This record gives sequence, structure tokens and C-alpha cells, in this order.
Amino acid sequence: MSYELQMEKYSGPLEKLLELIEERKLQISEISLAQVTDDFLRYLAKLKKEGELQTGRVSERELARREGLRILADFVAVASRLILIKSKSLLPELNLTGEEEAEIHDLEYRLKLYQGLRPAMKIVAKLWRDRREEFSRPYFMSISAFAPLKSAPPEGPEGAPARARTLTGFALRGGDDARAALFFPGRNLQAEALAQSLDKLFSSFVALIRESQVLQEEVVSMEAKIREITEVLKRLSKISLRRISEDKSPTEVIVTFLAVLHLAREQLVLLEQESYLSDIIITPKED
Amino acid sequence: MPQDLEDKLAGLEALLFVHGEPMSFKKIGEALEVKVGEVKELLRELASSLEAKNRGLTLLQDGDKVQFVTKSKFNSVLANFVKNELSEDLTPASLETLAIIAYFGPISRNRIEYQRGVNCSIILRSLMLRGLIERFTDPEHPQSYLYRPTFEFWKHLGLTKPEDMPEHARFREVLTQFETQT
Amino acid sequence: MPQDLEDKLAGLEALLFVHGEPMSFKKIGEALEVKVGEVKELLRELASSLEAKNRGLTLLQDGDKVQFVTKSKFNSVLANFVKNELSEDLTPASLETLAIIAYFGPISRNRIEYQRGVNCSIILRSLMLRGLIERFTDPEHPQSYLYRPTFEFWKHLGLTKPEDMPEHARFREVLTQFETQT
Repeated sequence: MSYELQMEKYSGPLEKLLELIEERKLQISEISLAQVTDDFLRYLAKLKKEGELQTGRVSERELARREGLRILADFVAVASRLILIKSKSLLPELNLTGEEEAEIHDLEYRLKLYQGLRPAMKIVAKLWRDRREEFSRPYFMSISAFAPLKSAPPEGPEGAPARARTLTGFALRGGDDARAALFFPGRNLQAEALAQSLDKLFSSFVALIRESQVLQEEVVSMEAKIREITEVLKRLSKISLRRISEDKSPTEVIVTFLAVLHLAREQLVLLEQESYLSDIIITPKED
Repeated sequence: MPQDLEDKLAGLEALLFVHGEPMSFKKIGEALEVKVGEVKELLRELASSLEAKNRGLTLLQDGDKVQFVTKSKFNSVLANFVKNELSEDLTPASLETLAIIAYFGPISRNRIEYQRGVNCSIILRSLMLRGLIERFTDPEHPQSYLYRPTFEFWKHLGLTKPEDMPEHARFREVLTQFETQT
Repeated sequence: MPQDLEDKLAGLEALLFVHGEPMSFKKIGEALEVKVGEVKELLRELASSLEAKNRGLTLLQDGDKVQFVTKSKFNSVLANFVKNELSEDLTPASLETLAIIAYFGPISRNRIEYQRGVNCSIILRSLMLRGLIERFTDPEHPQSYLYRPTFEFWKHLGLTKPEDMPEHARFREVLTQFETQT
């Protein structure tokens, strides 16, 4: 299976999130989102790993790699909001800005909208498979429907050579029987116009290339931050999550949290919490 | 020029047959030398005569364009004679994107991405390459594009107009409700 | 399969509509799952219904083959229409496609579509009908076609080869970059 297909079977982070919530028979809410956060992050880690494996094998498929990167970035974006929600439930005194509160609501809202519209996707899938396709005729297929009258070129150059590519059919120009190629250049056909048109198209290439680079950078910087904090944590013995979250911007808290969860998953640290909503103590695991 | 109603209907049939591809009302009017209002009337007349059981064709209409297509019930008779580029399966991501465009198009990339929660630039590109959707400049925001399904897409689904999408009104209502809530 | 007479007539109409070339009675019989004798009967029936004044098509029979054609009374309307349509100015999309072929031809439809990001089948057909491009079998891939400008196209521009196009080298370079980086 190609990398592209690998990635494409995941229709997106909202689909996955909804699936996790519905698996537990929960309603969409901040509480249920906090509950499925770990599952979602675990899934993201798996996705990332598969992606890396596949990328190594088909590195020449740059487009496919980028598609994977994009999907990953989308998952990471949703993951960061989930972590925000989770952080809020674990660190109640964490002061969220209005913007962050809005982000949490936005995720809830989107998920509900997605749930409402999901049946539409099932309908399209069914119609697509039902094989009810209608057929049409190609553009100007029946120009060749009548007596084979050949027409002279209405505005072509003088003495255009005879070619096999003639247009038979109802006479485009009276009963002229001369065999000649049809040539309809249009008034705006000039080399300069073609160059301009290509120039316009190619400037959109530049945008496309740039867009993919920006995306790549974003994912890379996210990963780098996680790595950096992982290193710091490894060197510390015992530390509270609250302490390492102090004086940090909410984005940094998220990244920290992501790193901690990552370490816990890899079983490099132990997470302890004395009671619900109390501080989380992180202990490096002895080898 | 075609003179009376029956003659014009016959001319319309011949014209759509020759053109093959979706044709705008305006262009039909120019070819038959009638006003756009009359074109619409002629199309209504033609559509109703095509409902007869002994007719194998129907009209596919979207916006101000119309195309002659075979009735979807004859799919099995015709499928062997027509080479088909589109029959491959769609991935979940493609289906999701197509559903949003089919029910809510014309729609901007931003709104599609918002509903799907993912960046859609690659998927939109691949759907355009397959000829299932097309984009055009948003008349209200000349900087951005809107996406809509193509006639190829409607043909594949066997519909004769966008409103034939099952539960079309209900899904649009769901979206409107959501969008007015915020 | 079509069951009663009306249904079979409708199926026959759909079949002849889709099939561009003359179709043998035998082949029609196979598609509709009826005997050749019945095909002839159905064709007689269809021909008589096409005599109605509001029909624009008629049957053209040659031996044991038959096809749909437009009634000859519409010849001049249709010829004018086709001529006007082909003489129109090139649309931006046509110019873009033609530019790619002029600069980078001979080139496959796949590569053209990849560069433009949209399906180009109709535009390619229209450019061929206008005599601006031609296609030929790719010597390396006998299954597919390559497109190049026609002799008349170069003559019209007063040039002879892609390298004569403005800024040819620069565009080639951008293309190489695009094709390796995306």
C-alpha cells in the first residue's frame, strides 16, 4: 500500500475524535473531550510512527509525504486543543485567556457540526457506489453527422496544407468542397498572451511550494520543542507539572504537557497524582 | 431560424445533442435566436416531454447550464459501451470533501476546512484533477475561490439537479442553524 | 434489462445517444438483450416517433448500421453555432493549456493536468477542433497520447519551435523546480 493510501484512510482528526467519544457512549462536552485526550494522543503517536516508516520507504513521493505531513499537522492542531482542555481539568488554577476558552468552545462546536453533517457523507458514499451514472456525449461529437462537406479555413493562413485532421459534417462554410485544415486561432492568440498566461500559472506554483515549506517548518518546530523539553525532563529527578508550567505561555504549557505524556507513553517517566485535580508529579523511571 | 414552439423544441434538442457538454442558457439563446426567458420555458417544456416512459434521455441542470444525459436507470445497459474514468472508489477524505461541496457549494476552501477540521488543499487539488469539482472566483471576494461540483459529479451520482441530493433541505438547515448560533 | 416496449425504446434511445458511431443491429440487440428482428422493429418505432415536429434528431441508416443525426433542416443553425463557438476568443483556461503545450510539448495529458491542477479533457478537445494542437501516440507508451502544437499554430505566431517562445529558458527552469519539489 502506498503512503498516500495509508494516510488517506484516516479521514481526519474530527472523525477520529468523534469515534473515540462514541465508543464510550458519551455526549460531546468538555468533560468527555478531556476523557478521550489520552486515547487521541496515543492514536496520534501511532499515526506519526506509521507515517515515518512509510516516508522512509517512498521518499521520492514528495507529494504523498506532504499530504501525510499535512494530516499530521491537522491532528497535532486538534491535539493541542485537547491538551488545553485536559490541562484545564488537571490544573484548575491554570488561567486560560479568552482566546483559549474560545478555542475550546470552537472544538466542541465543530465536533457537533461534524456529527450533524456526517450522515451527508454516508449518503454521498452510497450514491457513488450505487452505479446510477448518467452518460453524456463528448463535446461536438456529432460534427461528423452528415454529408462529408469540407470547409475552407475561415481565417487561417493562406495555403494551409491539407491534413488528415479535417472536420467533416454540416458545412461550416457553404458547399465548398476543398480539402483544407480548419484553423480557428481566435483574435487573442499571440506568443505574448501565452507567455503571460504561463507566468500567471507559474506564480501559483511558487505559492504552492512555499505553502508546503511553511507547513513542514511548523511540524518540525513542534517536534523540536517536544524534544527539547523531553531532554530537560530527563535530567531532573522529580518535578511537579505545576512547577514546570509556571511562568509559561499557554502554548508552552501545551507543549510541555505533550512532552510529558509522550514520555509517560514511552514509559520513560511515571506520572503520579495524589487526588483528582491535584498536582501531577513526574518521576523519571529507573532503568 | 426555428419558428413555432415545436420547431424551437426540435432545434433545442438538436443543439444540445451536438454540443454534448453543459451549455449556458445564454449560449442556447444566441444559437436559437431567442431570449433567455424563452430558453428557460423551452427547457421546461423539453424536460417534461422527456419524462415520457419511451424516452431514454433527461436534462441535467445546475445553475444556468444544462446538458443532455441518459436516464440513470439505463446505466447497466450502457456501462459496457462507455469507457469510464471515474469509477474508482473514493477515499473517506474525498467523500467527506465532496459531500460538503455537494450539499453546501459553492463554498470557500476556508469553510470546507473549518467543517472538516483539516487542511484541504491537496484533496481539493486531486478532486479538481479528477474533474469532480471546479473552482471559480468568488464574485464578492475577487481574491478568493469558491468550489462547486461539476456536471461530471452529478452525472456519476445519477442526479438531474443539485436539489436532488437526498435530504438537501435538511442538511442545509442543520448548517444554517449552526452558523447562526455563533 | 428493459422490459416492455416503451422501456426498450427508451433504452434504444439512450444507447444510440451515447454511441457516437454507427451501431450494428447485432450490437444493439446484445446491449438490449433482444433479437435482431426485434431491434429492427424497435428502430421502425423510434424512426416514426422521431418524425414528430418537436424532435430535432433522426436516424441515419446504412446497411445494418444506424446512428442518431440531427435533422437536416437545422444544418445552417448548427453550422453557424459551431463556427461561432470555435471562432470565439480563447478563454484564460484555453490559453493556459495551449501555453503549456507550446512551451513544453510534446506533452501528455497527465502532465498538463498536473501543472494546471484541473481536468483538461474538454479544453484539449476544443483546441484540437480549432486546429491549434494535435495529438499522436506516445512512441514510448503506446497506450497514451502526446499533445503538440500544429504547424498552423506556429505559422500563425510566426515562430517554428518551443525555444522561440518568449522567456522559454526561464519557464523551463521553473517547471523543473515545480516538478521536483511537489
